[in-house]
Amino acid sequence: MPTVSMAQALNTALRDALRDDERVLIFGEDVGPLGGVFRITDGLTRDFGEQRCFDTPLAESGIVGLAVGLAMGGFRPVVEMQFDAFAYPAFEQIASHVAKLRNRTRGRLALPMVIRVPYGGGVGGVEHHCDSSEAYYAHTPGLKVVTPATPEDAYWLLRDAVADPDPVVFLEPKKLYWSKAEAGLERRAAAPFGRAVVRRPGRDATLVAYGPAVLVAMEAATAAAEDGLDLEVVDLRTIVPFDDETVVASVRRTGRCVVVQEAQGFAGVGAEIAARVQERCFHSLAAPVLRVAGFDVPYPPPKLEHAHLPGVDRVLDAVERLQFGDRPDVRHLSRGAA
Amino acid sequence: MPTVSMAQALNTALRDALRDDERVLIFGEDVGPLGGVFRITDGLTRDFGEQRCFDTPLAESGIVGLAVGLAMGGFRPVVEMQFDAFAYPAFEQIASHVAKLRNRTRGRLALPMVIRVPYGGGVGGVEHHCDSSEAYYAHTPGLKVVTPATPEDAYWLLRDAVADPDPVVFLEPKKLYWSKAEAGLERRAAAPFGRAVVRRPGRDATLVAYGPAVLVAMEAATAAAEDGLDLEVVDLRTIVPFDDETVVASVRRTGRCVVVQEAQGFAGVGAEIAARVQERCFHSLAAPVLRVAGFDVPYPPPKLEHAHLPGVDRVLDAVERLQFGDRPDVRHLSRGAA
Amino acid sequence: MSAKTVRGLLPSSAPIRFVDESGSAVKAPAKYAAPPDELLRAAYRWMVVGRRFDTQATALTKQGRLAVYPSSRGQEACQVAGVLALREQDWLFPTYRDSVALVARGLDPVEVLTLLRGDWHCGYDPAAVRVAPQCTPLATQVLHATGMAEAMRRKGEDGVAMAFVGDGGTSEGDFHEALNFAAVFKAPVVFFVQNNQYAISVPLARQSAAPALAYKGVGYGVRSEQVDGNDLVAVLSVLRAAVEHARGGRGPFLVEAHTYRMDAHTNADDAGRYRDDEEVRRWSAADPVRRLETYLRGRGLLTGEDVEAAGVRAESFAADLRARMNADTEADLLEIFDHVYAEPTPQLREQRELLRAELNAQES
Amino acid sequence: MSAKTVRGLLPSSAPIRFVDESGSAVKAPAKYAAPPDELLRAAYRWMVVGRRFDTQATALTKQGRLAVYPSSRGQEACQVAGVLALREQDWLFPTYRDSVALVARGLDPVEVLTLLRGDWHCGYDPAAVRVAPQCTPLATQVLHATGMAEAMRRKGEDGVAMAFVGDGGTSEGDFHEALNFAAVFKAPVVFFVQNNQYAISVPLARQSAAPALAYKGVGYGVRSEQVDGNDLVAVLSVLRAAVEHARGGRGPFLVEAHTYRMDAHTNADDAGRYRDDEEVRRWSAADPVRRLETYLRGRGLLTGEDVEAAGVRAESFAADLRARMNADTEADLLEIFDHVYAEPTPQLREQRELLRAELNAQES
Ligand SMILES: Cc1ncc(C[n+]2csc(CCOP(=O)(O)OP(=O)(O)O)c2C)c(N)n1
Ligand SMILES: Cc1ncc(C[n+]2csc(CCOP(=O)(O)OP(=O)(O)O)c2C)c(N)n1
Ligand SMILES: [Mg+2]
Ligand SMILES: [Mg+2]
Repeated sequence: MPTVSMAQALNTALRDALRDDERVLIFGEDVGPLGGVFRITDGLTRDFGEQRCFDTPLAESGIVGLAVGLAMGGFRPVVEMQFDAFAYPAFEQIASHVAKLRNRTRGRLALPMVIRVPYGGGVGGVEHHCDSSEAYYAHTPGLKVVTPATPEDAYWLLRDAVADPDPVVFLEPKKLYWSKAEAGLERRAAAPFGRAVVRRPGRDATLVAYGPAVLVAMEAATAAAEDGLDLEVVDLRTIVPFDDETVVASVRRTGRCVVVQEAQGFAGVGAEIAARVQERCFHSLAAPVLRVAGFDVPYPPPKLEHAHLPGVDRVLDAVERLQFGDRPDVRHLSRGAA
Repeated sequence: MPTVSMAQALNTALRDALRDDERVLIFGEDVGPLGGVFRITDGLTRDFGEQRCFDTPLAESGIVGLAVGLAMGGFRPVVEMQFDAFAYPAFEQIASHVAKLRNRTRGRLALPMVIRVPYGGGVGGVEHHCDSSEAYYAHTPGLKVVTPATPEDAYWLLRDAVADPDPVVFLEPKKLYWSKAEAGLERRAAAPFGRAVVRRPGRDATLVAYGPAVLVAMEAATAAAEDGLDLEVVDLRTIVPFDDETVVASVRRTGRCVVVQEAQGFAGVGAEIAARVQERCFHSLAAPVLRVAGFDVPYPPPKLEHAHLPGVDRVLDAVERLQFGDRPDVRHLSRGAA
Repeated sequence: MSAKTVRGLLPSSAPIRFVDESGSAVKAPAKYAAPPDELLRAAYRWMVVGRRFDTQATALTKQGRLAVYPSSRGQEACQVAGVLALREQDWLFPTYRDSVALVARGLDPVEVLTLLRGDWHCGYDPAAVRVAPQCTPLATQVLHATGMAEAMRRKGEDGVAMAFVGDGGTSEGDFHEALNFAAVFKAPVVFFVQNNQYAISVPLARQSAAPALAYKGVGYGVRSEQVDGNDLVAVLSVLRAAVEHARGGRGPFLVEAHTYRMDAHTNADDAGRYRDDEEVRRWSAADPVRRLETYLRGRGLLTGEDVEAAGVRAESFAADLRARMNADTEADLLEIFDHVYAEPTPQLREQRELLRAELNAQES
Repeated sequence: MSAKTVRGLLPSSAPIRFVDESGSAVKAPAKYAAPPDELLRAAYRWMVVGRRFDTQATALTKQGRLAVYPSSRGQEACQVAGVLALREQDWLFPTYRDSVALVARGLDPVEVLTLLRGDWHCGYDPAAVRVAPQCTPLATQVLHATGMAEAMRRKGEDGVAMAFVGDGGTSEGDFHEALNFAAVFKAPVVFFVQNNQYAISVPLARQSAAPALAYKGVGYGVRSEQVDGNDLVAVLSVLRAAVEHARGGRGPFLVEAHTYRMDAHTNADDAGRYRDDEEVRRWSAADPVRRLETYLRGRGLLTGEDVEAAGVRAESFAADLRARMNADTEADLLEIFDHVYAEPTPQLREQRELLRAELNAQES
């Protein structure tokens, strides 16, 4: 299998979607000749023409509202919001129309469209460029909310999103754009849309993560393994729909759970996960479900973001608080940092 | 003590705020001569003049953005968003500016302003008029989020909000506007801003609620009492800041908890409450923290909203699932409906 | 760009008129053609039906049959002309106030009132009738119309989209973004502003300081016009020109119609709080239905019999509507889960089961 | 409203110019007064400093001292004129691209670059210098400027607010809402559009089909003008007129300056992907600094010595900036909790303790 970056995988997915379905249109700010500020649409205007991939005037509500009309007219728009916080001007269009059109027409009008949002931090971005906005969308019924953690998932989940009959908010973890991995983009091995996957099996506790936090969870699991602690890592992949089955099965097995997210914690997706897990796994739990999240502060700037971002140490600290008193086989974690 | 409706209490609070602080300005759509579509600003233009309470052009981002500038210029704007869903056009101004200005100026610029939002359902409103949008704000660091459940709290919390040095999103439960209760508006007996209150003490389980759900929780507690079940009801009053102390003390005492909210459940404030409670009270809990919430659907219209709104029965069903097996003193709930 | 180009975009300095308030013909600029007589007669009939529909809907609201009703009494010339200017392949993007337009488009009035009746969907199949669901979040639909127009353009169809929007709605950012997108893409869309002088309680003077709302077009390079909105002949003539401009590939067109909302904002509103009867009386004199009737009679295009027949037709339309609206409908509560997504998520399936169990328990 | 009123709002059909590209004076409309000579000389000195500041900031970025830098090279006439048209009591609402304006306002350049340096706040005290934090979410600041202008008007102060915004920014809904609010409230605000022909990669022709962006004013009843943005004399003259118009209680004013962004959007951008060198070369010929220099020399207002002195001053300005930017700063990580609210919430206090414990653990 070839090694590709997530950015390349996304570009290939858009390319293949344009090739396979002439109803697909790609537009937004700077997605044309420039190829997007992250180059995710690189070469698409050149190769598919301006009719298929084009720049719009600078107005996010306009972009999403135009997409609604184009979708009603039979197209499948895939729009890019340049950064997380710059999707906020489109919030009314997203919450009041994109999410609701199918419902308010009794299913007569579908709204197959994808809103791509580069999101999250860890890239040294200045203010307003690093928000984790997934909770706003996940809390809005009628939207599907997806966020890949690997190049392979990036490809297949984006293909799925474009083919989906419902609107999908597709959140791309900026800090993983340039992360590379082997990825089968030709024949699908990736799990279906809507399913979480166990990225790393383990016996002692479950780390539930999505998007940029998956990498952190994986690193934490590797570090913990050195201390003889066997952590399972579940990658949600789609936040909506939520895969209770996979998460619950894991936690019932391990009896312990830490949720990891980059977004500020209060009323975030991690709260939902923690709430669901304890509702469904209460009698299997040896300790409360803990959350490791960004702090409840505006996303900090380059110089300070490392303090904010949940890192391996913060995850391991939480794991340590999982009350392994009943498990003499689990050694106390000893990390350089602690 | 006089009996007043929540609408009257709010009107009086605005009136008294205008009287006591000449920096207070009230504006928005139809808040002038009309007195607002819910008449919360009734008579204010007449009594305080157009300079203090006035109509703006019809643009919510404009209203909030104008308020930011006026607050920077020394005023204390209190703006009204006509309905919950009609605050969405202002989402960028709220999330990127209102919430962040203090932080991005290192505390040099405060932003004392109040965004009043009539919210929630139960009033037979047509589409887009009944959203429960508290989670969007509560998840945004930098905002305070308040929602009263009684006329007395409506008065004092709104006075507090106007006097607060930080921006406050003040969510007014529409269906409680005309609910009346005795209220001391002259001398403060209400709890301080930031504190939850125990609306009804009880031994067997805690219902945590806020805004419109408090009434439902109270009714459920009354109904349960007939079955010999003694439920405690905690009213959050302010969602941000969150009063962990009161909530945790209650659940540690009762050992059981149901969270009640009207908003769609997924990634809502109720998820945060459930997550916090189990994090902090795990070893006191005899059962998982359960949630009773609106369904994850666009808010339904008049004919169907009763099916969606968490009512007494749904709350009692949840209470029944609190695994009272260890408590032979608690009788099985028997309700007409079940 | 040349001064000439700019002039070509600007509206006339006064609203276009074909018929004055007394029903007499006045001279209109040559660039606007008088609509065919047969169309004017059809417009008259629809206006009479529309007015009757509107008063019937208001009455049904008082009887508790509608959750709310925003009347368009006084705006019938706009509502009917907007629709008659379109062809079947064209799309209409109405607001909550445009029920009369939907009726004139031939939609079943019961379907038109589905949402206002308290149901959760728009009632009709938008694609079948090429009418978007009536839109409440202000000005949002103006962008959808632009998108639809752009869709038709891209597919090589010759359809036009017409977006209705109110004077208040023009203040929203979405209005601005829609005009700009439409102009840049040369989308075949007509923006039709029904300036009825009020946004709920807020009068035009507090909404805008523009010489007229039609002057907003030039800032986008959008050709614009203003018209007497109570003169059916003028509105229809200008909208027909606007639609043909758009259909001809010459880009969007903005039309402002000066009209008046005779009733309160909705049945729930109390207009006495913000405007005086004198103003309402003044506008009564400009009534669009009577004006068209006088004009057509004067030109011999309408007889006393025609007028009577129109009235009879309107009455039976209203009677039918009344009867059907008074029949109670059954709503399937469980259907609230069915159209959130194409397939319900596992979470929605669970919630559906919860509600089903509750309903079963209630029944037993 | 009369045709005359409309004409009074519209901009000149071509951009106002006082000095052509060769540096020679051309005839400008009489309504715009030539700025005082001393002000022009000061403007020249600031433009030289501004240009040097800009190239220095770009260099610092390459050395990793700034997180990102959006250059305004080529736009110095706009940046400096915008500031010199204001008095001390006036407020400035800049975008991310307006660092040179802030320098010309007399702010410490190190403070100006605080945010771009990777810190979490704007560096200076906005109220002390009457400059809002540089704004990134496009056009949002235009509303803040309107609110501030309205605040000053209500307090009976004679201050004016000036909002800088780009050509791309004019497409956002907030731009529209701000112009409308300002016009309705007659707020003393000047909207200053630096049309530098690009919004990142998107050229003006894809941004707007308007005859010129200045034509947007009439739709709000806002007096408007367009000006050659590389002619300092013209920009300063028109902005001074605009500011006095606003200060005089006659409401807002919109000025579009036609200029050019000589560098890429930021250091991270690759302009070669969307524009050709030929275009850049063409605009080099219109360089605003050289143009003003030639003009002032021609009028005997600037000597070779003056030019040299300005250069020396700019160099020492840059050297000082370089030295201070190369000094590492210590950031207090725990401060991220301190300014979210006036008092941290219990939740933030808990989180602060968590981070403090982590930091202590790391140290030990
Ligand atoms: C975004 C948004 N804000 C506020 C409202 C509430 N609202 C409904 S109608 C209305 C007035 C609209 O006035 P106008 O556009 O002139 O249309 P009219 O009702 O006069 O037909 C308002 C403020 C809304 N529906 N949507
Ligand atoms: C609301 C919003 N959307 C998108 C962006 C990303 N963005 C930053 S600068 C820019 C282009 C702005 O162009 P223009 O207004 O012409 O200003 P210029 O950069 O040319 O000075 C874009 C799209 C943003 N900052 N804010
Ligand atoms: Mg109106
Ligand atoms: Mg630009």
